[in-house]
This record gives sequence, structure tokens and C-alpha cells, in this order.
Amino acid sequence: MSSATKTDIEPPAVLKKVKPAPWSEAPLVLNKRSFGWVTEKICNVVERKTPTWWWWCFIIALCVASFTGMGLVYLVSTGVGVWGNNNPVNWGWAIVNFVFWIGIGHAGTLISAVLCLLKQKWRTSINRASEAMTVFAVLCAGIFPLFHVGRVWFGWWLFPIPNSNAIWPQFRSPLEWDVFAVSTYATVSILFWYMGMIPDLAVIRDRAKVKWRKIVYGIFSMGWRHANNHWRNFEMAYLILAGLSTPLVLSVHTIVSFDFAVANLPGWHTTIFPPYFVAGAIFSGFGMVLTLLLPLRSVFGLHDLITQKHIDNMCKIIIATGSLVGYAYSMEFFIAWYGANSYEGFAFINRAFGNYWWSYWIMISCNVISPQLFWFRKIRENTPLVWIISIFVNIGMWFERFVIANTTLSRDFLPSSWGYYSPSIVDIFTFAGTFGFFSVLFLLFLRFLPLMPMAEVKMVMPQADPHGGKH
Amino acid sequence: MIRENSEQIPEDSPEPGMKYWKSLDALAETPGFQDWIQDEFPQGASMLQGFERRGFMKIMAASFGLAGLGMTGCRRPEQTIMPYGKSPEELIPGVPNYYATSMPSPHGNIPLVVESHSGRPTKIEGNPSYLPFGGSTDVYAQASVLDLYDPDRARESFRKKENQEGDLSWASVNTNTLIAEVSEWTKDGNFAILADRSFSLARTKLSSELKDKGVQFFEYEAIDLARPEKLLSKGLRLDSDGLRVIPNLGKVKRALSLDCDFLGSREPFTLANTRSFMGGRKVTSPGDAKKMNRLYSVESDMTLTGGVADHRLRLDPSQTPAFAFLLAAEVISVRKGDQTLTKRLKELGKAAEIHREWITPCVADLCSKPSQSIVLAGSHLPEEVHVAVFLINQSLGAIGKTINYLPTNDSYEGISELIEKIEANEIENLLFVGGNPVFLTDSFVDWDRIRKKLKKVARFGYSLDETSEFSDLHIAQSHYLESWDLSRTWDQESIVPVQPLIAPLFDTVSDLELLLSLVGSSLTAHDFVKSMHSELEGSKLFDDFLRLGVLSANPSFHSSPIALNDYFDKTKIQENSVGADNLDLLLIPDFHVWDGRFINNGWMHECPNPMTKLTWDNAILISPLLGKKLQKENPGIGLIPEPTMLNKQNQIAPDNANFADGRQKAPVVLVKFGNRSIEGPLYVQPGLADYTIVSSLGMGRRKTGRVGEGAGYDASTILDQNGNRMVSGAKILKIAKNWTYKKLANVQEHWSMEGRAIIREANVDYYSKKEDFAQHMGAESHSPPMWGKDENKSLAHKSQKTPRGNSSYEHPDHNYENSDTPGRHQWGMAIDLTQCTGCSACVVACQSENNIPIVGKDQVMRGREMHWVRLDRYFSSAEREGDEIPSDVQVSFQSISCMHCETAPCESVCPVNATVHDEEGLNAMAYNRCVGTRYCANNCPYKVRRFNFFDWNKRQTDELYKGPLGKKNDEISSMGKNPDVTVRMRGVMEKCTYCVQRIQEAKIQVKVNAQRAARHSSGKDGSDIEIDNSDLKVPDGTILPACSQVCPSDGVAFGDLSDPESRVSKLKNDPRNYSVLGYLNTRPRTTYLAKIRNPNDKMPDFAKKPHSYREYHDKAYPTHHGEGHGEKKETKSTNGKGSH
Amino acid sequence: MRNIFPRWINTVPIKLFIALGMTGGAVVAGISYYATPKYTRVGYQPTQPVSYNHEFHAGQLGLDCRYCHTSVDKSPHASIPSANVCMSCHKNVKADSPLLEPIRQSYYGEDSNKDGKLSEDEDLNGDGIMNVGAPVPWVRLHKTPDYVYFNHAIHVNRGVSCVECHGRIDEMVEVHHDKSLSMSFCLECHRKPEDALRPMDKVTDLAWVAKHSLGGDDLHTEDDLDRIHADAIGFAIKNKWNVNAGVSCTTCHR
Amino acid sequence: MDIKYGLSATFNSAKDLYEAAGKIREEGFTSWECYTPMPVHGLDAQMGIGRSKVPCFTLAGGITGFCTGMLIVWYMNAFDYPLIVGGKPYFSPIYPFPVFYELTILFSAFGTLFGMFFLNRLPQHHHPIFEHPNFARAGDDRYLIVIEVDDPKFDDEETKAFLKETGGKSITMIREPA
Repeated sequence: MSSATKTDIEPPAVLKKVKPAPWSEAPLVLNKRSFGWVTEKICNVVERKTPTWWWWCFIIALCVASFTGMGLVYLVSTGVGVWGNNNPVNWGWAIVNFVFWIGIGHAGTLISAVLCLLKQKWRTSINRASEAMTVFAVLCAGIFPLFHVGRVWFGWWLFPIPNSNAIWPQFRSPLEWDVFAVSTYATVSILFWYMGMIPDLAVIRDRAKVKWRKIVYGIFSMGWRHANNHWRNFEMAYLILAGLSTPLVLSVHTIVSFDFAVANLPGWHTTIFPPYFVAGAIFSGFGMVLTLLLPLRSVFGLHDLITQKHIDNMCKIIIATGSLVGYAYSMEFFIAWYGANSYEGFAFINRAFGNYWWSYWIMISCNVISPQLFWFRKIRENTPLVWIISIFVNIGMWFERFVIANTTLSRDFLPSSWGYYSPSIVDIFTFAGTFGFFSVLFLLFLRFLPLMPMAEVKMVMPQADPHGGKH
Repeated sequence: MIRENSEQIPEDSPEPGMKYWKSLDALAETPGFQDWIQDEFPQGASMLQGFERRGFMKIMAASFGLAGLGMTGCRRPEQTIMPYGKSPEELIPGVPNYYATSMPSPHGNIPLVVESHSGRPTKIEGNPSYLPFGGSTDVYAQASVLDLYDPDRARESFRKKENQEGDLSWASVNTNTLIAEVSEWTKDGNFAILADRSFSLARTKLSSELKDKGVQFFEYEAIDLARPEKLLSKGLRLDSDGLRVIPNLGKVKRALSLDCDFLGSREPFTLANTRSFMGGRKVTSPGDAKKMNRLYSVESDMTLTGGVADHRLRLDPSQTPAFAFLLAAEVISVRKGDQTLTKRLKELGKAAEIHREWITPCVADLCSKPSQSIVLAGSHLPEEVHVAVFLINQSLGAIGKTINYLPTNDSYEGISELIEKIEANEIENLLFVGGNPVFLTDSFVDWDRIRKKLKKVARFGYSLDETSEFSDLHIAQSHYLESWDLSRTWDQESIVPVQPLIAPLFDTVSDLELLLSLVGSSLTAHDFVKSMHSELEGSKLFDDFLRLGVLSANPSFHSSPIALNDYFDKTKIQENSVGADNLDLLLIPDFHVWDGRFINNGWMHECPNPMTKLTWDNAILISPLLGKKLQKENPGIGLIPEPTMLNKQNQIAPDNANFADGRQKAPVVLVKFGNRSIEGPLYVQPGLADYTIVSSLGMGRRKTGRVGEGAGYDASTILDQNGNRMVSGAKILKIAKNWTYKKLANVQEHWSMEGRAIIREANVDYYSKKEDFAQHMGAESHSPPMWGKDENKSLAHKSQKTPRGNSSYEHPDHNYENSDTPGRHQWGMAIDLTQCTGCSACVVACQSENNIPIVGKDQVMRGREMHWVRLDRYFSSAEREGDEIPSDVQVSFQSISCMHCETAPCESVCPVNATVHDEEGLNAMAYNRCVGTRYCANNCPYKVRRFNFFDWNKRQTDELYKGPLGKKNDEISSMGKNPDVTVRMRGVMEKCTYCVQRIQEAKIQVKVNAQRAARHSSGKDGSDIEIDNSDLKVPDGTILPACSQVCPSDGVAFGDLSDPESRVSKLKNDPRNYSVLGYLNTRPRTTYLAKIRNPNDKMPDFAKKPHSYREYHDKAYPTHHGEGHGEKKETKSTNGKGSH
Repeated sequence: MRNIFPRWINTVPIKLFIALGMTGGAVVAGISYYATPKYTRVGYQPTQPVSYNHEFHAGQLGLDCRYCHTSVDKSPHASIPSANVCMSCHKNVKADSPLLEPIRQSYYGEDSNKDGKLSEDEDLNGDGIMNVGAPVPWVRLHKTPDYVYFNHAIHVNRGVSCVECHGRIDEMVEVHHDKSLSMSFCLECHRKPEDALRPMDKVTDLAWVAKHSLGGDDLHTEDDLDRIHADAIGFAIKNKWNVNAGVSCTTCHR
Repeated sequence: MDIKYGLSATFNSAKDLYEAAGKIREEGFTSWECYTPMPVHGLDAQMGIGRSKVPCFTLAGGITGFCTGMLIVWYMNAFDYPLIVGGKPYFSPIYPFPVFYELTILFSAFGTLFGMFFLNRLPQHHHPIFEHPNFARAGDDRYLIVIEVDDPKFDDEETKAFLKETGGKSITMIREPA
């Protein structure tokens, strides 16, 4: 690499003969920054005095989050009736939001785990933040399946706990599977996230001037001491967790998709759901990552660490997954037509042209059309535009879940029981609140935790090479 | 259920101060109560146990320590009540008793057997001893028990107080003092009583006694079902006061109804009619299909009768007379009757000549089976029509065979005479007994003027209403379940008792008691009835009479033929033609509230009108043609929705109303006729005569209880003093500059079956060619056999042995055979769609039996109605444009409730095992295990599961959104709850259980009896006695779920599938038997028998296949589209699956 | 830079871990003991308005349960006797024991001189009818939740003794709640009915235990034989009577 | 009197550390350790240490998870209280799939993390190395090598000299206050 070519050590004789093709990959850290600079840059975010903008954002986020709180209190005290659900449409926004948030989570795990296995070095500067996103998104998601039930106070019946009624959960139900999938997902994400943070916490601990910082970071860094032996086990554990998270992340949305695929309703009962949901999840996840990181990048001036290359890569993943999702949409229609089941056929015609046609076309335009813009370098390089499109992706993916859940339920088998669903004000506020809740958590993360894994960033810098850049 | 625990009230807690509980404790001192403890009810104290444990028994516990006794005690009437044969001799706590009584109704008393849980009437059933009804009841009888527990009924008597501002308030008074006061009035001669119609012998006797005392007695009934009989006997110049039509439809093969809804709720004797007529449509083999009767209906409204009809002609009421005359002319000429009469009738019927091609074949058909035919005319039609119809039946020779004419002799003076007398100052004091005349006659009586002419006015009524506001005194009336009476059925075949199941809950008296004290008799109502009974001919023991509940009398029918050749000479030919600006207006009693008497009955309000599917409201019904016209002329009206793309593409049929978020948005209009008018929301009703407006009486009351407040609009202005219910020359007008709208709670937005094989129908000829046509419909006819290799095994074998699912892992048998607890029965249900008229009695019966809550209009509009039985109504029509709302429709009803699928989709998605199968094939729903994920409801293809979105049973329906702060329900309403069924709390799912409480009770009884019998026979300690399975099986027909027990046409069969001899097994083996959505392999235990129609191929509107079948065929095989009637399709579907 | 924490801190984590583990275990144990019917119901012993002595009546006198609880074999509910049942004996026996005052009140009511006739001054509310007094407010002991439908008749008639759910009432001076009556308690018996079944005439014989009919046998102790015999009887009855105690929801929940 | 822990030498680049480490290994030192701001690839080999043992813990966790999953489902739905649910088999290895799948992953993850902690003897909040005056730089951009006093070949002077010639700067003795 550029820095490596500068070193005055003679390359071995072999290379003289081979003449390797000139290696021109954009560097992952620009302007030949030093380790010190990286450490300074990242720790500074945590160490410097709390900026006023942070306080403003935090307070606003807190207010928004309170919507969820109030919504849930009202819900539990009064009954599910305060939501818009009705008889044909027994699942309204609650489940839509659940699937939406879970989906958001996926990018984090994907970046930190899958890309790690694929040895994608560029992941290093973005994985910490996206893992944080995963954890917080899953927390937001968890709220809905828990509170959408009629008697929350009996929620514990879903867990296999011995009781004096001598009766157990029913393990054939996708909802029961969700309990295991989601709780596992949350736990493993947190473990992975925390373990990755230990060395960085140690760094902050070592730099800390104030007593309480020393103690708090000291406790959480577990007495890490950058010893090679530590690194050895750490790296192994990290690799294994990555290896575990990869099948996990795929299974979670597969199982979430079972909530629909296992049911027998036209438009739900399809085998295409698992892959299609996973693709959608990654799609929306990367949308969210961009939505979060682009502002961070400019606020903290991380342009050298989150480079155009990163943005390009993410945009490309969005094109790919977006197209996958688009393919799934068209394939659903094909199967519905090819299967020649009149109920199935109608379900899809109804999706596109029936009482919820608008939601369908919002979904198509946001998920299938808008990402295609990323084919053009100009657009990928126009950061504000990328940010806007990433938001479209999020909107689109929320509507995808809405379309799947509601169009099918509102018009299923017997025309006599057809109905229409529209959310109540409580629905809307409860959902809006979760964004506040998410922001609160994310802001706290920015303020107190290293938003990039310093060690990993350093590893991909030329200085890290023990052979002084000899390839 | 869990509700109770949350508000368990300890025994020692002070009583909650509910007025009537206090009064109960007071009542607990009354002699009757004490007596009863002494004699009747030794182990009364133990009642507490039985009661306290049920949700609704909290209240008892709340009253003093022995509330149980206190309550149950004073619930019991003074005199001993002989239980019906079914019930045990003495009252055992926890075991319900059954008592025979009867419900007064405008068409005679309905004989009943009432289930009573320790003095609390909870469920109404028909009395099978009265054969014409065969133990069935109508929707009103079912709902009437709720009125007993109506929180808004008059709990004591009142005296009106009017302060300076003129706004009135009521001061409560002891009832007896008021009665004493009123009986003073009888002394002077200018006292009159205006009573509602009653079939009570006791009242007749007393009223005559009153007349002797110089009291003038008048009667008024807005929907006077006795009117036609008066008209007829007048027309026929008979000396009897009336000549009542008593159809005898069992023998009928051909029937024609002239705007007569003789199967619906608005004509008298419909229970008997339904039973006998639908009996004539029962089909078990192509053989009897040939014998099946045929119904022609000529009607203006879309009635239930029209729904059953094989041929239906839409005709505006003003055109009906002409049609009747032409019909008469035809029949008489075919039957070689009097020429001149025929000629005259032809002239009169000129206007109907346009229907000639309909009439000729129809008459030919009627006359082909003369003595087995019948023609019936609607009660709102004019005298001439009734006479003409009499002549038709006479010349058909139907009289005495398919129809009887019963001379009736109860003359009475009506309201117009009363008014004249008041005008003439002959009356100063007036007493209203029952009814609600001030509200109903407002349009033609100037009550303000009348009031000035009257000195004192008293009102005897069930609740404070318009008439009470008109009066100074309100005397509280008892419910019929609190009263004694002796009365008659409509056909006067039987004399029936009205006996109380419960002492008056409040300070009320029955009408009989009132009249008794007015005549100054010292007898109690019971003694009076008893004495009257002893005078009856053929009467034996009073107790036996009460036990049986009926005493047959033999009325003598009119037989002598009548010649009326000159009758029609002075009848003038009316030339009036109908049109958009000259509409006919027909007033019918409202389905929900009849003439307003059920205005405060939540069950009736929430039971959807079978045709319009409206709850909590009535609407101004207009025809699609008129609707389209209005929509075209005023684009802003928003009456019919803009055709969507799917409509245009013929993917789905257009809705017949605008639905905003599931709420029907109906424009409110003014209908003007002469100087009168009505104002209400419009509703486009397929099947209505083009220029007819149908409007219903009884809604839109000004003064009601909380339930009926603001329900519907008032159409009483249509009435006039002659009791006419038809007006011509009506016009529809805008009420204000811009359109105003009313939100209606419609429970079924979509009226078309969309060619899905949900209700499967065929005509007799096709059915006789192809018995199993139903099995060749729907996706399952193309799928592999549902039962795998067992496809051809017997039903019993399938129901027990065929494992569910077909995977390679070990499956549970249906009956758990490999477990320690194999099922002894396999429950199942078969519903014969041919038998369903849509009377909706099953809906309310189920609600009453299973403690199903009322959710209120707002929640119904949100799609949260709780009925376990949903009566789906579909219209189908001949081929139509994609976005056209049809005018000529065939109606099909289907009652849908939990199907108890053997491979239930709801079960496998429940995460907590709250809904699982039991060993007898019931899909159990354990409310107390449910957490309320609602996944099961989503996954139910039939959408029969209902979720408690709120605490329906606890909160008032208008306080739901206030949560814990909302007002609680008045506890009295919970006294009527069935203690054998859990009262559900919020957040749990519920659904039809096949009345599992009845199943369990029956099984327990059988076991107990078997065990005791065996022991007695062995005489030993019992350890050696042998009891085998057969002793422990419940005999077929013992268990009747509420819906099947109430059904007038026996359309619902329930029983054990593992017993090949059971009725249900036999029905399920009928080739017509099919499963709804069978292709999903849910294997429902409730299956349906396809509907058979019996059209006449000579008729102009004859279609080779029922419309719904055509629609199905066109959707399923688009390539043969339009061959719906063709011969080719015939061959297509006969060679069944594979050919497509 | 210096150490932030003292040396002893290195042992804290493991200690913490153990401590948490133990408290967790304690909490679980506590809940499963104190918060389940085994604890919340068993032993409940309210004071009754009349201190009726079951040990004396049922035990020593040997009154049959059904003498007072008349509807137990006919109805879902075993009724509590009304005053006249008590008085059928206590008119003569202990006719004026102060303990029985409430019963007499309830029984005689207005007939204060107990001559069975109503005199003018006795007729308090002047209705000319001899009214009984306020009933005796017995306190309820055994209670299943209102979504559970327990039926006494079927159990009593099919050879399940009172003792199975109510314990040795005949040994209780004042009755207390003896069994947990939780769902698992019911299931236990419904899964193995043979353990509870006995001959019909032994149902109200709370002291009954299956005695073996074989002679002494040195291979077995008496108890073993009794146990074996009891099982044998249970199974015999179960099969002969075709007893099939359901374990599905509909058996108890409606 | 302070307790000696070991001698530390500082290096400025990964390369220097790497080579120094090689030399120390050849010298035959046994208890010594490198402190680096990030994992240095190939250093294990250079220091002569083998592969990490973490995977064993993962495997153990995984097996436990799988068995737990299968067992609870079989016990609860097929053995203890078998109920007829949608006519499906009481037990089949198919429908519990999501359950045992997730539990396998969950338990492996725990195994991994706690295995790592165990092998690294973490948490250990107190350690002599923290007494090193310039330890903070080890997490930043400096590389340390510490040869501990309890190494048999350790000798204040010689080791110091030896470290110097490996190219280590600012050689310091780490002392821990008693």
C-alpha cells in the first residue's frame, strides 16, 4: 500500500521476478493517519465535554420516547381495544412494527459477523455503531410482541416455567419460536457487542483522568491489559461469535417470517417468505446504518475513517438486496398466478389494486425503484441524496410488512368477514415513541462508549503489519 | 372468570348500597319468602355455594352474608310452581329447573319452557308440547329474558312533578297506593282504559267486568296483525268480528305469497309457518326433491320469505291489488269459475297485464295441484286483496286443506273511537295499559289538545316512555316472567298459562293484578287464573296444566263456501303509476325492536337484521335502480361508492354502500308524502321493488333507556288511524343544503360470494341427476382425497381412527385411543342450508346461553361484535356488469360458527396451549389459559373467533375507553347470566364451544345414572358391578346446542359421529354434505348440506342453475364463461374433477 | 499509571457470582413454596358462626356426610345444611345450648315461644305468617376459581371419596383446608384415578383403607400387602366401571 | 518494600516488537508477555504459543443447548402433558427445530464468551502491569515486552542488557507497592 511502498526494506528476490500487478485499492483510513490520531479521535468523542446539541437531541428523544410509555400504560390498563385492531385484522401495527424493528437490527449483526467471516476489512470502522443499532432495534422490537397480547401480566406463560397448573407452552407455534429466536438474538448481539468493546473500554480506562471514569470503565473493561495472550483468545472468541451470529441472524428473520408463512391465509402461506424476509431485513438494516452513520460522520468529522468506499459498498449492498426483494415481489405474483388457487390469486390482485393499493405502491416505489438510483456513482457520492434514499428504504420496508399483514387479513377466505383496518391514535403514538426510545439509547451510546473499535481499525492500518508491509 | 377474583367481596363487607339489593333485604321479610324457606327450600343456605362461585354471583356475596339466600329467596313467587316434567321434583342447588310458561306477543302467546337457576330465569326455550311450534321460539322470545334484567326498567311507580321551568321529574311512589288511587277513578263513569292487544282470556274476562262497571275499554296496536281478519270478515259480510287465516303449510306443494312475509318476523304465526313449510322442503334423496314444495313470492320488500322463494317478482305495493285481481281472474278462469267475476277481475287487474308472462305459468302451476296450493296476502294490504285471495284459495279448493279460516270474536273499540269520545268530553280520566300509543299515534292524534281535555291520566307500563311523559302517574309493570295469566295461541288451538318464574324483582304488578284491583277483586292473580282454568272445558288438574304448559281447545273453522260475484263491482280501478317522484312507502315492524317494545334490549339491537345486516339502526331502504338514479342526479350524495378497478375488472362485486373504515356512511334524507315526512339514512337494498321505499316502525324513540337511546329514526308518521302501513306519492329530498350522513353499524360489508364455493346450491332437476354435485365443487374437488387412504371408510371410522395429518410420526387418534382416556363420543354438527330462512333465532339463543356480551354500536362499527354464531347473507344474481348492483337477486344464508376442525389451524399457532382438542373432537378454548395473542383468530379461515378487546362484561359500552375509570355495568344485568358458562374477561379469545356445558352435564348425568342403576341391580358395595362403554354413551338427541334447539325448521343436527345411527351421522352421509373450504384439509366437524332450489322451468325468470352456482362456475372455469345456463357446462361439471 | 483497584478486588467477581446464584435459587424456592396454592390455601381455617364439631359428629357419632350435605351426590354443589336439618336432632339434644342460638334463631324466627303456633304479639310484621329468622352465615372454605367446574355428583357416585379432596374431616374439630386443590392436584388424580377409587359404599367412610385379604405372609409386611391390595382394588374398579377421567380442558373448563 | 514484577521494554513499531519477540523466544525465556494496542498477526508463532482453547468451550455449550432444546420440547409437549394440537404429532424432531437451533447458538455463545474470560483469567481488575508508568501507551500506539522476575532465566542486569540489544527502549522495572 501507499505507505508500505515507502519503506526502504528490499523486497525478496521472488517478487523481482513475479512483478505483481500494481495494487490500487483505496486505503481504508485516509491521510496516513497514525495510531495516536485514531485513538485521540475516537476517545475524544467520549472524553470531551458534553456538547449542547447532544443535550437538545437527548431531551427531545426522551419526550418522544414517553409517547410509547404513555401508550403502553393506557393499553395495559384499558385493553387492546384502544388500538385499531378488529376481527378480520387481529394483528395491526403492533406486529408490523415488530417485524420492522427486528429487520433493522439485522444489518448490525451482518456487518460485524458475516463481513468479518468474509474478511471484509472495510467493516471495521462501521461495525461498532451498527451493532449498537442492532441491540437497540431489537429492544424496540421486543416491546410489541410482548404488549400486543391481551393479558400482558401472563406473558410469562410463553416461557417454559414449571407452575402449579402443570401446563406448558406449545412449541408448534411460530410465536413460541419467536420467543426463543428473539431473546437469543438479543442476548447474543449484546454479548458480541460487549466483548468487542472490552479492549476499547480498557483504552479509555487507561486514558481516564477523572476518578469515576477510571472506576466505571475499569470495572467494565474487566481488567483487560492488551496482552498478546488476551488478544489470542479474544480473536478466537470473536471469530467464533461471528460464526455463530451468522446462522443466527439468518434464522431470526426466517422464524419471524414463519409467523406468516406457517399460517394458512392466502398471501401468507408461501415458502418464499424466509429468504425474502432475510433479504428485506438486510436491506432495511443497511438503510438504517446509512441513516445513522452519515450524520455521525459529519458531526464528529470521521471522514477519514468512514470513507466514500464504505458508503459505496453499502449502497451496492442496498442495490443487491433491494433487487432481491423486488424479485420476491414479482415471484409472489407469478406463483399466485401459476398456482391457480383462486383465493391466492385474489389475495395478490387485491394487494396491488384492492383497498390497500396505496400502501403496496409506496412499498414498490421505495423498495424496488429508489435503490436503483445507486447504480450511478454520482448519486452514491452525493451524501445528502444517499441519506434521503436510505430513509426511503426504511419507509418502504415498514410498508412491506404493513402490506403483508393487512391486505391479507382484511380480505381472506369468506367475503362475509371482509373488513378494513386503520390504526388508532394510540397505535401511531406508541410506534412513534419507539424511535424516541431508540434515539435515547443511541445517544447514550455515542456519549459513553467508543463508537468505533480502535483495535480493529488499527489492525487494518499499514502500521499494524509486523513485516513492515511486505506482502 | 378471573374478573371475579379481582373483585371478590368478602362475606363481611358492607353491602354496596345498590338500591335494589337494599330493597331485597327488605323483601326478604315478606311472607312469601319466609314461607318458601320453610316449605319449599330446606337447604336454601347452601345456595350460596352454587352462586357465589360464578362471576355474576359477586353481588349476592355483596349483599348481606346470606345474599345467596336473600336473593334466591325473594326471587321465588308466593305460590308453588309445578316444574315441567324434565326437571327434578325438588330444587337442588346447582341443578337448573325448567318451568312451562308463555310469552305474550302481538300474534298470540308463544308457549315456552324457561330454564331457571335457583329462581333466576336464564334461558328461554320453546315448549315442545305445543306441536305447531315444536319447541322452537323466535328471536324475540329468546331476547325477552334480557328485558327482565333491564337496568332501565321502571323499578317502582312514579308521580310526575313539573317545576316552574316546566321540565318534569319523577317522584317514586309505592305501587299499591297508586293503584288504589286509580281504582278510585273507576267509580265515576268517565274513565277509560286504552290497552295494548292481548290474547289473554283473563284480561278479556276482566275487561268485560270493567265494562259492566262502566269503565270504557279501548285497544290499540300499531302493527295490528288482527286487521286483515277484520277486513276479510267485513268484506265477506260475515257476522263474526274477524276471519283469521291459519295456514296449514305442511301439506302445501305450491305456495304464492302476495307481499306476505309469512316466514319472516312481521306476519303472525311465523314459527308454525316456518316449521311446516320448510318441513315441505326437506330433501334426503332426489326422490323427495321431486316432492319438494315450491314458493312464488310477489313482494315489494326483500323479505326472508322472498329469500326462500323459488321465484320472486318485485312489485310495488300499490301495484299489488291489480296483480291480485289478475291472479284471481286467472285462477278462477282456469278452475272454470264464474265468468262475469273473472271478467270484472280482469278489468281491475289491467295494470298487472305487464306481468302476464309471469302470472300464466305460475297460475298453471298452482292449479296443477289445486288442493295442495295456497295463496297468502300481506297484512298491510287492502280489504279487496284479502277478499280476492280468499276467492283464489276457495276456487283452488285449498280451504280446509292447506288453509283454514278461523272466525274470531273479540270486538273492541280502537283509538279513533277513544279520541272521538274524548273530543266529545265523554272521558275525563284515562289509563294506558301497556303499549306506547302516545309515541306511535303522534302523527294522527293531537295529544296536546287531548291532554287539555283530560283530567287525570295514568300509565301502566314497563319503563318510562313517551306515554309516561304524557301521563301524571306511572304504574310499574311486571315482566311476563314475573306474572300470572291465562292466554291463547294465535291459532286458538291451545290455551297456555303465563306463570311467574320469579317474584317481581321490584315494586311492580302484572296487568292482571292491576285489572283485578280495578274490578275490586280480592283474588290474587294466581287464584284468579286457577279459578278460570277450572272453568275451562277439558281442564283437569291445574298443576298438570302448569306442568304441561298447554291445554288444547278445538276451535271451529269456517267451512261454508261464499259466493261474492258482485263484491268487486264497486271496487274502482286505480290507475296510479309509480315513479321516482311517486314512490310507494311501506312501513314494517322493525326487525330489532318490533314496534318499539324491544327498544332497550341490547341483544335485539345487536342481532343483525338478516337482510340488511344492520345493527343498532334502521334505514330507509331503496332499490339499486333508485339508488343509482339518486347517485347520478346528486354526485355529492355518496350513496354508492365509485366503482373500483377490481369492480370494473369483475374481480369483486361493488359494495352497495360507502364504508369508511368499516363504518357504513349513509346519507340522511327526507322522505315527503303529502304533508307528512320521515327523515333517515338511505340504504340500497338489492331485491327491493324499483320504486318502493321500505321503512320500519319502532326505532327513533324519544324517551328510552340507555340502550335504545338514539337508535334509528322514527317512521311512525306513516301510520294513520285506519292502521294503514302503505303510502303512495312519496318523494326523496335533501334535508339541508349539503348532504348530512349517519354512520351505520353494518356487520357484513360485502354481499357477494364472489363465485367461491362457500354456499353450494343446485336446482331440483340437476340435483336429481347428480346427487353429489356439492362434492364436485370447490378446490378440494381437484385436490387429493382429504382422508388419504381412508377416503372411503365409514364416517364413524374416520372420526375415530383416521389419524390427523399424514406425516410419518405417530399421530394422536381422534379419540386418543392409545391414551388412558379414549373419547366415548365424537361430536359433530350438520347444517342443512335448504332449511335456513335466516330468522336469526340461533344468533340470540347462542348469545343467551353462552353469556355473550353486548359491545354496543361503536364497537360493532369497529368490527368487534362478539356473536359466536354469524349468519352470513349472500346475494347472487344473473350475469351483470362488473360494477352493477343487481336488482333481482337470490338470497342464501349460512350460519357460521366454530367448525371444530379436526386439524384445527388455530390450535397449532397458540403458544400457550390455550386452545387444543379434546378426545371427543371438541376444539376446546380454555379462557383462563389464554394470553390473547389473537394468532388463532388470524389463522381461522372461517373467522369465527371473537376477542375480548375490552371488559365487555364489566364496563358500560360507552365507557370502554375510560379503562379503569369507566363506569361498571349495572349488576342486575349480570343476574341473567348462565352460571354454567364462564364469564370472560378482557384480553381472552372466545368462540362456539358446541355448548360444551350442556355436553358435560349430559355426560355426567348418564354416568351417574348408569352407576346408580348398576349398583341397585347388584345390591352389593359396587366394587364388583360392571359398566361398559355403551352404558356411558349419551343417547342421540339428548344434547341440543342452543342453536339447534331453537331452530324452527330443525336445520341444525348435532350428535355423535362415532354412532352411525345418530341423526347427524345420517345427514353427514348425505351426498349433499360438504365442508366449507374443505380443500384446506381442516376437516371441520361442522359440515353443510347443499341448498336445493325448486324453480319452475315455465317461468320467465327460470335459470337452469342457481345464480351462485353460475357465478362459481364462471370464476372457476373462465374458459367456459357465460355457459352458466348452458347444457355444455352440465356435462363439464358432471364428469367431476380431472376434466378441468 | 497506577492500579485503580486494590488487589483483593480480583476475588470479588467470583464471590458476587456465587452470591447471586444463591439468592436467585432462594427466590425461586420461596415463590414456588409461598406463592402456590400448597401454601396459600392449605390450612385456611376461618371461625364459623356456630362452632360445629366435625370430629364429634362425623367421627365419633359417625353421621354420614350426606346426612347434612344432601345434594352432594345429585348436584355439582355439596350443599350446606339449613337450620331445620340441625334442629331435627337439636330440638331434643342440647336443646338450649347457647352455642346453637344462631341456629335456633334462624329456625324458629317469629315463633319465639317455640310452640309452633303464631300468636298476635309474636307476629312482628303482622303478616299472619310465621317467619323464620335470618339464616346462619357459614363462612366458605373450599373454593375453586369460577372458571373451574367441579362436579361433586360425578365424583361421589363414581367412587371418589370426600377424603381425597377434603382430608380427614372426621378428625377435624374445626374444619380446615387440607389439600391444595390446584390444577396439578386435580391432574394428579385424573391421570391415575386408580389411586383414588374405592367401593361405592366406602365413599363417605373417610377412615377406609384397603385391607389385604390374604393371610400373613413373611415375604411382605402388612403395609406392602395393603398397598398392593389397594392398587389392585383401584385398578379393578377402574376397569370394571370403565372409569375414564378426562385430562383435556373441556373436562373442567367451560 | 515493593514487589518486583518484571522488566519492560518499549518498542515503537509492530515490526520491532515482532523481531524482538523472536529473539527473546530463542533466548529461552518462558514467562514473558507482549502488550500491543491491537492483535499482531503471527506474534503467537513468534512467541511460540499454540492455538487458543476457546473452541472447546463453544462445543460444550453447543451440545448442552441442543439437548436442552430437544428435551424441553419432548418433555413438555409429548411426555408430561400430551395434548392434541391441530392433529399434529405429539413429538417429531421437526417442529422443535427453531427451539433447539436457537438454544444451541445461545449456549455456544455463552460458552465462547465465558470460555474466553476463563482462559484470560478475566475479570482481573488488579494486576502489577498496571503499575507500569507508561502502560497507557500500550493501548494506544506503543508496544511493550515484559519479562517477569519469576522467569528462571531472569536476572536484573543481564535481562536489562539483553532487552536493550533486542532494540527495546526505556527499559523499566515494574514495581508493585506491597
